Amino acid sequence: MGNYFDLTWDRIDSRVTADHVRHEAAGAVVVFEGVVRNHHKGRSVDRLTYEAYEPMAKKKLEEVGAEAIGQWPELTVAIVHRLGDLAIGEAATVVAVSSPHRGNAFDAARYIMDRIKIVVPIWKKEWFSDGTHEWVRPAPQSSP
Amino acid sequence: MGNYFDLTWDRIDSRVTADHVRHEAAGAVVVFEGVVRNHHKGRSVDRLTYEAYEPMAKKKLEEVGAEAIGQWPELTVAIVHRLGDLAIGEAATVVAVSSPHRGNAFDAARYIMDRIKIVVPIWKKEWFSDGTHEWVRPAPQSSP
Amino acid sequence: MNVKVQVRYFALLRETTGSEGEKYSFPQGTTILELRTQLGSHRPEVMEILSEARFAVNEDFVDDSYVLADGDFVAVIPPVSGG
Amino acid sequence: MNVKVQVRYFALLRETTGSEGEKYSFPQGTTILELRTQLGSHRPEVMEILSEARFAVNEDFVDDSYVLADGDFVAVIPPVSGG
Repeated sequence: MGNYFDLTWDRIDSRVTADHVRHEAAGAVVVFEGVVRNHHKGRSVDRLTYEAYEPMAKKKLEEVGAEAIGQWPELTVAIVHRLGDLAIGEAATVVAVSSPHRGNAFDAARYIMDRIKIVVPIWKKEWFSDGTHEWVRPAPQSSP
Repeated sequence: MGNYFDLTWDRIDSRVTADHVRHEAAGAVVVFEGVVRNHHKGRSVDRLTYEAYEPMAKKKLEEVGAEAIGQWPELTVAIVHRLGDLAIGEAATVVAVSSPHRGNAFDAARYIMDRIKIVVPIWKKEWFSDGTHEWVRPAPQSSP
Repeated sequence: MNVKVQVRYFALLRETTGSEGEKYSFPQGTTILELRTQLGSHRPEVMEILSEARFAVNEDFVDDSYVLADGDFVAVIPPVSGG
Repeated sequence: MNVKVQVRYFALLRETTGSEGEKYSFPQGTTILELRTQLGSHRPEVMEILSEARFAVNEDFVDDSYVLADGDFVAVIPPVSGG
């Protein structure tokens, strides 16, 4: 139990991620799952591949967690990011936070996701149903 | 799969609740768990008892879900509320929402929790470690 | 002619009254505001709870101007604390 | 005396260059800005990607004024899309 940060090539079990942040003083647990969806900007998607600069990505996940705890000291944080090939419906990211109260838990989970998308060196390739593929160029409004 | 609303006297399995909202177009899943914590306003808490006006509580959970879907039409919503005696660490409420994008999923989960605490006829009794007990009189800033 | 209603108590109100609820008979045209006052004069110990409570008829909140109909199921809803 | 650095490519940049990275030797005092320009002139096909990329040295982002040190591990970070 406690803060936890990991990159994994295996399927993420969000229950295991959430269990890291549970403790007796935590009245609120918020779990966010970023899941591979079957469409992006109107195009049909078959699967995704995630690539990371692994040691830096791990370090940045830890830093994002530390930033959140700096803002909300009562927070406990677990972040797991998947790498490799993912099918539709599989989780790419799971963020779990606990806090005595729900407002901070929601704020922190959202903050963490926003920061992950800026500072963690992980890239996503989309494999479209029409046979083409493309590394995603992020636009602020386009992400799950 | 789809929208789901329930009251239960058994332990809530948040994974089962979340599974109701998963589908292939959902890129974001947010799960909120309101968990019995071991303290309230500085007092040590041993356990809680939840009582509901059951038919109305069920109906109001459904209405809160419908309100959220009215605001965010791409949403799928599952809400389960526990009744009876709960130990520390057990979930009293689980709200799971999915959406193509994460912003709406966070907004909706928070909206749903805020509304539940206003319109759903469920009451909570706290059993304190000093042997006393008390029906909770809600204050906006006091809830998990 | 009178209207007969079933009044239901929950939580703190159930414990304070020692009752799950009561059947009442009121003159036609009685409103929730009048019911609120009557219940309070009948049971002074719950006056304060009643003043903070909302009322629901047949599973929907109603305001003080609601006129009771025969057969209504009236739930007294003290401030809720679920979630 | 020159500084030797290891430059590492990822994702789109790795695929476009067909390379995981390269070793370079630069005059002492070379900045990230100069490295960015040199890589672009060496590989015109990635000029646009480089213009949008950030650079990290030894696992931390650095800005264009950073002066390369001997042994630096320089990662070119195109806009990220994790999460």
